[in-house]
Amino acid sequence: MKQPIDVSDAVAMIPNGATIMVGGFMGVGTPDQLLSEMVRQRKHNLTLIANDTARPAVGIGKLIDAGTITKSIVSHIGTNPETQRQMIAEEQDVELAPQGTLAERVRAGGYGLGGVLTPTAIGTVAAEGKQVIDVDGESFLLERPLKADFALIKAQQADYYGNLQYRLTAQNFNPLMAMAATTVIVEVDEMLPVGCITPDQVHTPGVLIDYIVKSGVLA
Amino acid sequence: MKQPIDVSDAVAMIPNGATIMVGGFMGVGTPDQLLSEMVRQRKHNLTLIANDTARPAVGIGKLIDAGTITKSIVSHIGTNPETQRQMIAEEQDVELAPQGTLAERVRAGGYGLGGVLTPTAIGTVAAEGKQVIDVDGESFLLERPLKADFALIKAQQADYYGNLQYRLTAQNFNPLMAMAATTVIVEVDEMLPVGCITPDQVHTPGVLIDYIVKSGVLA
Amino acid sequence: MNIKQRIAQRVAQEITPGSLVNLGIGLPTLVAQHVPVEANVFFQSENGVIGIGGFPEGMENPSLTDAGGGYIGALPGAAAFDSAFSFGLIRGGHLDMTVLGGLQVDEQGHLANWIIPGKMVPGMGGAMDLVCGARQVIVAMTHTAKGNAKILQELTLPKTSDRCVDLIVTDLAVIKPCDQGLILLEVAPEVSVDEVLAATEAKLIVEHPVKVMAL
Amino acid sequence: MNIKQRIAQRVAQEITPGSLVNLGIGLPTLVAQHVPVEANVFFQSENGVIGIGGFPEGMENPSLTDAGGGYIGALPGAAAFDSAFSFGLIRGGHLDMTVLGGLQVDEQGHLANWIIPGKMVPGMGGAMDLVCGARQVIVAMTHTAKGNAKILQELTLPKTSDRCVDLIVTDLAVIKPCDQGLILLEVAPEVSVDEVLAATEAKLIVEHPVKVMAL
Repeated sequence: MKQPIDVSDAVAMIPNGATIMVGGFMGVGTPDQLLSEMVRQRKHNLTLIANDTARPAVGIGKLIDAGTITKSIVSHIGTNPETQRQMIAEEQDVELAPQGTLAERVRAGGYGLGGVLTPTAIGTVAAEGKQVIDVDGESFLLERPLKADFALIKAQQADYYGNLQYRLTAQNFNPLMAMAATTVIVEVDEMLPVGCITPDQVHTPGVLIDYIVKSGVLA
Repeated sequence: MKQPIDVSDAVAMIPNGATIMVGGFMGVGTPDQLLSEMVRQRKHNLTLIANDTARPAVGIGKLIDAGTITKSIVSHIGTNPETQRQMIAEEQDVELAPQGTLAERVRAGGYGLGGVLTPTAIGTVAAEGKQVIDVDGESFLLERPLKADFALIKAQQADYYGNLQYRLTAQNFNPLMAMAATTVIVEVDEMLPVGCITPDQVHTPGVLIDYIVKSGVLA
Repeated sequence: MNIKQRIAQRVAQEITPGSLVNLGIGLPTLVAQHVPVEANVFFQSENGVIGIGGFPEGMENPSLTDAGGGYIGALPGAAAFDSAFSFGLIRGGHLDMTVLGGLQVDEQGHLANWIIPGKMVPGMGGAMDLVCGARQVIVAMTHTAKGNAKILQELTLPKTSDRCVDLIVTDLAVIKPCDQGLILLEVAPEVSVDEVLAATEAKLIVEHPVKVMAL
Repeated sequence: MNIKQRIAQRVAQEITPGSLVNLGIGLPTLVAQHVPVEANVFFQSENGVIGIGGFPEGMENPSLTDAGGGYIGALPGAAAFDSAFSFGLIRGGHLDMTVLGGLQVDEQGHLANWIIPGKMVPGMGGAMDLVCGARQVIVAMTHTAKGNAKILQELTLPKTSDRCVDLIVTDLAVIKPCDQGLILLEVAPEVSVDEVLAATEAKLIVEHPVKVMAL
């Protein structure tokens, strides 16, 4: 049984210097309350793995605004001028990764695979310094798996075992990150009694979830 | 719009010598009617990719009994003495693959990845002749992606766009194979109007499905 | 009709009924408006949905957006999924077509559309996977930017992929990269071949007579 | 209590409440019967479900089976998934324990359990992934087969994995592989240390006093 815990207690577990994965795509499917609390607790020196940095003041943008992130692995920062500014000012080390490659790298980390062999980015600057592996005459980039100390993810519903359901495009990287971090904290809109999500509707099994925080409690 | 077609028409498309993937685990989640029709149409010289060969007269066991398979890539044949007999008699070339590796190889084929880097089977006879890749000091086997000419899969429900829902442990290899074959034929128990499966409950999007056959029509 | 709608309309003519199509953010998004509902085209958004369509106005949901973060509608029969599956569709060759914006295209058909080093660093997002994996890649862009040619002999910006695009549709022309180079297939109404050549730095192969875009 | 139930009962004592456990087909399946419901252990079956439990009798469904193809029950809160995800749990280190049957174990703790070349070729099924990926691997088997030792100095059958198992539980003893070799931790009630040594071809390290299995 997993009772939701206080958002401040959840965030207090995350040490400065940690590597965090944060779910979401342009702020959609992002654990907003957890991120606000990260800022309130003045976390710093974090490594971020996420699809994008949303916009200033929105979702992951809040972490950027507050200068909590010193390194990030993301696929897109075009909607956040502050991330670009920090990158150019060398306040933040930004590693750009193709979105599909990023998704597979996170998955590989969580699935115990040694890496990803993808044709994407071959011949581009994003392939620089990376090993090319020949498989039956075709070339593939070897991309490293990604893991994190903490995954901060967002789901619509959890039951009290932590079984999760995501909603529409708010799913995105969340189920992948739930597999790839040592400690997984999920922010949910609604708690359901165990048994109210049928086995075929569970997107992420509760055994992967360490802590649950309920959204809207502070709103 | 995809109207179900006759099982004999569906199977008639599969030429002798084809490589087929067949969903199911010990006969559960296997497209039974398609397989019976394969036998009736006396298909032969097929390459099979599947988790197992079930039992004689059950599921994929029917294909084995009828001598339709000359090569198979499977993880387990222990429950089918006829497969073992054909293997020892060299009537069938059986390649045994670890189940998790097999699943990832099928997925890699469908996802456009160059292969799978797994720690599984390193140091065993199942690793013989395979390349070992070092990634940051750890060793991983490079396992080849798998693709097929046809995937014969089973779902519980389809809508008329081909969106699929699987049931409990009848899911197994089916969604992976739906991505990995040139032509995908699904056998379903029930057809639903488009819109009756919500977007979050679709296990396999209809764009991947080429033909639908309804089960029980001949029963 | 403005320039962008004109490009979008011409691109729409390339779409096969019943196919699976991904539209990049910005100009390419407009293409959907020019595809008749009867064509039953399935639009994917790489953030995790097939079946974009209809108008979200009055039915907005914060958990249903496109890759640009804007609200979208979903048609009956839509399907949602995670990012790994979404790019499995793209990389695995299941996507019939992608329509992307472009900063530059070179004489072989290589696209640059994800970075202006030192100036604008949006990141590649899904672009590298889309160009690498889609069966057909169409670039939809204005022919020039602030008077400068965007179709060049050689790229000055980092390329998006080794894979060459299949078609370039601009406000002035439709151009097809092939082994011999860039073939000028069509010009826009009231635009001359010479005007297109003047606005293009790359060599264009002109096989007369060049058709006029049907808009 | 018969021999197999005795082994299963002893294995059950190793299971931590709330953990995720995979039980191999055959003998290991019996372990679940000895784990109290209050322990809230999550049992996975690699064909795609977490939450096996209860008795299926009278509620059988052909789409809900274990890896041996037998009907199972599912507890409230169960989750179903595909084979790639199932082995992601296993290979990715999310599985706390697997209990597997064995044909042979060697002095280092290597397991052989998937093939008798030329004689019985079941295939490895999920065994290689399970031994490679589970955090803890327990072998549950009879100590001997037809009077022949199964715990050997060296395997005569092909090994299942380079990874050594964490514990061996038989009808005669509990043995722990470690860097120094195989340590005899416990003997079954009414079984002497000498009897265990006689039934074991591998060298066993005996650190007196050896405990008696609490059954």
